[in-house]
Amino acid sequence: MEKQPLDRQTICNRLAMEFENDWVVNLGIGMPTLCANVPFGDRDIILQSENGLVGYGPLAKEGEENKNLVDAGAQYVTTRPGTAIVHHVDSFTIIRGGYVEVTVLGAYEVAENGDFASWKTAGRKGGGIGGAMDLAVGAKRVWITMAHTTRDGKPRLLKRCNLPLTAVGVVSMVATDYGLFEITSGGFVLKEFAPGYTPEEIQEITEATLTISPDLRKFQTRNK
Amino acid sequence: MEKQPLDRQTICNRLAMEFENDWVVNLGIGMPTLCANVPFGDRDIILQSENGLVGYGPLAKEGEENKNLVDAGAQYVTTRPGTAIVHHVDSFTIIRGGYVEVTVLGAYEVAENGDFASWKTAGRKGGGIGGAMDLAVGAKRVWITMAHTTRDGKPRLLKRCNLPLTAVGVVSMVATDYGLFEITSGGFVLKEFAPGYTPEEIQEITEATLTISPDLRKFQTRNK
Amino acid sequence: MLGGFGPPGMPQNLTGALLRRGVKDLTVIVNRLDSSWSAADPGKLLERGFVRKVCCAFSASPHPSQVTEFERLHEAGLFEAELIPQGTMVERMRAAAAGIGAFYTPTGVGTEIAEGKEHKVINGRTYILEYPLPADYAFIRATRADTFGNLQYHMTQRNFNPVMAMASKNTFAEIEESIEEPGCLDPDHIHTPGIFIDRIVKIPPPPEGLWTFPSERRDR
Amino acid sequence: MLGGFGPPGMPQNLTGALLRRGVKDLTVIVNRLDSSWSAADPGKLLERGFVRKVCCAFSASPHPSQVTEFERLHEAGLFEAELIPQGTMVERMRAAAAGIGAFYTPTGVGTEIAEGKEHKVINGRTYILEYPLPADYAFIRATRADTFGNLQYHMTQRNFNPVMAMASKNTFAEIEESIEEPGCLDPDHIHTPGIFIDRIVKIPPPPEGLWTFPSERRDR
Repeated sequence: MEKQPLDRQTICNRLAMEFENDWVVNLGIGMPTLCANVPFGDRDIILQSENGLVGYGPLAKEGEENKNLVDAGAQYVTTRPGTAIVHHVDSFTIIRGGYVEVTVLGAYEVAENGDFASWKTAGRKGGGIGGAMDLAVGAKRVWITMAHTTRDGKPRLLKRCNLPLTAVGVVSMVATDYGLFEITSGGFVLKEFAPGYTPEEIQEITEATLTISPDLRKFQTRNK
Repeated sequence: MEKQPLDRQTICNRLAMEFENDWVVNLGIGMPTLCANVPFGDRDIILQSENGLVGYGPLAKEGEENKNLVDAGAQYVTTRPGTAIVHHVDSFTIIRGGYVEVTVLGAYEVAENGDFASWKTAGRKGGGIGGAMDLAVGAKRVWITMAHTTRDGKPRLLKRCNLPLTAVGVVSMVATDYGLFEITSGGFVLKEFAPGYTPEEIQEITEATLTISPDLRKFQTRNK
Repeated sequence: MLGGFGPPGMPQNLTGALLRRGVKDLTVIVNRLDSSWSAADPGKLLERGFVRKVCCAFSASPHPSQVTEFERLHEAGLFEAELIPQGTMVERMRAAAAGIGAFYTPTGVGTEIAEGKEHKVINGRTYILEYPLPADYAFIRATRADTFGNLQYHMTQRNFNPVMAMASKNTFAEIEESIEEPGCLDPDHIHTPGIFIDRIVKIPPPPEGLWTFPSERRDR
Repeated sequence: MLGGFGPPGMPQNLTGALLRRGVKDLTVIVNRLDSSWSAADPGKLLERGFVRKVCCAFSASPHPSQVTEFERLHEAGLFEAELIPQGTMVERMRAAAAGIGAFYTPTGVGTEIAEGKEHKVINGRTYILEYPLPADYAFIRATRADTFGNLQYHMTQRNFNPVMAMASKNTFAEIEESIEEPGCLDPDHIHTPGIFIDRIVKIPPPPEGLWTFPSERRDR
């Protein structure tokens, strides 16, 4: 079987497969927004954005943008039937108040205890917190989508995070270009692997110790 | 000169004379609402009510009531050009946040240190706080309109309140059926007296010691 | 939680259903236990003995000369009452909605309300610590809805209803005018987003729907 | 305070006036010191050296490979930056608006943000204490206004603007579409009541009014 790390859209599709009907879902800036490109079928997924969008539609087509309608990444999006607009305070009431079923965020590092780091890189004075710290403590579930290693091959699934934390002990699922991982009280559990890779090969590029799921299977690419 | 305690409308007119252009004014339930009956002339007075009315108009005429438009006393009122509706949380943001220039409230007792009591009577288990405690600490000025004595003639302008307090040290002006009183660091100052009464007669029905204003004059009944 | 401030926004139809159902041992969070606007006022729950505890801003008549049924039952010790300043009440609801653990408010400092509470001086001003006030259920009333649960209120019907919808696990809304398809309400002008609403029901027009109130009560 | 989240709601005309005026030693409270949407972005205040302190939710580019002018100046120590989680930032603004002395939030617990702050365990969960964030001036943008100062925003233009209007002593609003007579806006659908607004100004249509933005930036 050919070894093939997963592409970004495939990784995000996998997380989006887990979204359940009627869930309020918040997607972080960057890679996580790809989760919105998935056809949800008969599941009604309510996308929420921290700038006050509750239940928005797909990206606006070129030439059809409403200049006053953007998502958290400042991309032009659309309304859908039922969209509601709230101001920033109420938006974070939704977020911190526990109304978001899942937030999918990017990260630099995730640790086996559920900590993650996403706002500050080594040697930089500034950082970009945005709404991530509020989402991380407020959403019922925090899932991370990220590259499995840094550009120079260093692991990002760690025993403990090295970078400044975004939140403590909140991550329950991680999808990378090498597989799908659950975080349990026992640490990372490898649930699904990228085509052609063995658990041992994935462990090699992972600092934390991986437990292998008894239901280990190939990375899923279509809805259940 | 005939001795004549002031009627409720005259007392309220006096306080309303002090409202300045562009002031946000909150009127308590009962007697204070009479302050709204005053023609404000070229002063634009923005009446605010804790159930979310910002800038409302006069009482609704019989038969023209909007069933969903009432003031804090559940009286049917009207909108005016510029009326805005907010929900209860934002209404108390206005109140506690210091946007109300003056609240006129009723009271059972006022003390010379600016304390007042308005929510619980002696020997009763329950009470009615409503928005009074928030108004008392939030409004820039707290003015009281009340009968000078109890029904059995006991004074209500006191050295210290006997009843449970609504707020501490906030009252700056009191209008009763016997006169207009300022509260300063030195206690009550008699500023204006009801027709025919001498300061000594007013002192007799007042527990607190009255200072007589150097500008003492008859109770004013028309705008400056 | 029961919405409404005076009759506007009172969920009289849902409260009526609760009365018929006869659920006992309720903790009721409401501005005031009114009982004289209609046969389905929140105070009726109390008079029927369904209430274990009340959180409210008025536990006595505003006129000291009057004694309400609420007070008679309260004096008799038939239920517990927690009296809360109205602004503190809605702020506590908002804290529950917004995941705020507690907040410092100046309201009530130096009064009975502050007794036993944590005090803190911030920038020279004294505040007391207040905690969230959540609920399992909120009953509210609105004018229009869509089937997604988005709500619009008319005039002072709004009052407590938006914050109660946010502060409670389950919110049921009775709708006066119409329930529309999603997309019929302007996204810019939705007062309560549907994600806070669990059930909506169109109420019949008056008198059955109890959305008018005797106008002779205006002097109350 | 400068409103806006991305271009919608950014008061570019008022910020432009501030740039022309050249007021120095500003403390700027803004979500992000953007500088690439237009010539009157908040970041331009920084680049021109008018800023002493920044309170923001982003003090670096979201892409670690990029380094913004903001960061270069920040690393050089030319101004002070306070980095605040976005939800904590708006909650602190709201506290300033609402007379709340401080509040406990779970956001940032266990991170650098929590260092040196009071901690409290409430119902088994840890919170940190955060204080109000007020301002002397807020510049915001809306779609419609009446001469009383009541405002309506369109879509996500709303964002920070309502809370900034409430949290600042003086609020100036630039208006995209129209300024109407009082009474022209439906009282049920006013997003910011006029009592929070001190000055309004109608801005010219684009390009002078800077209310469009290059659509090639959508991928940013």
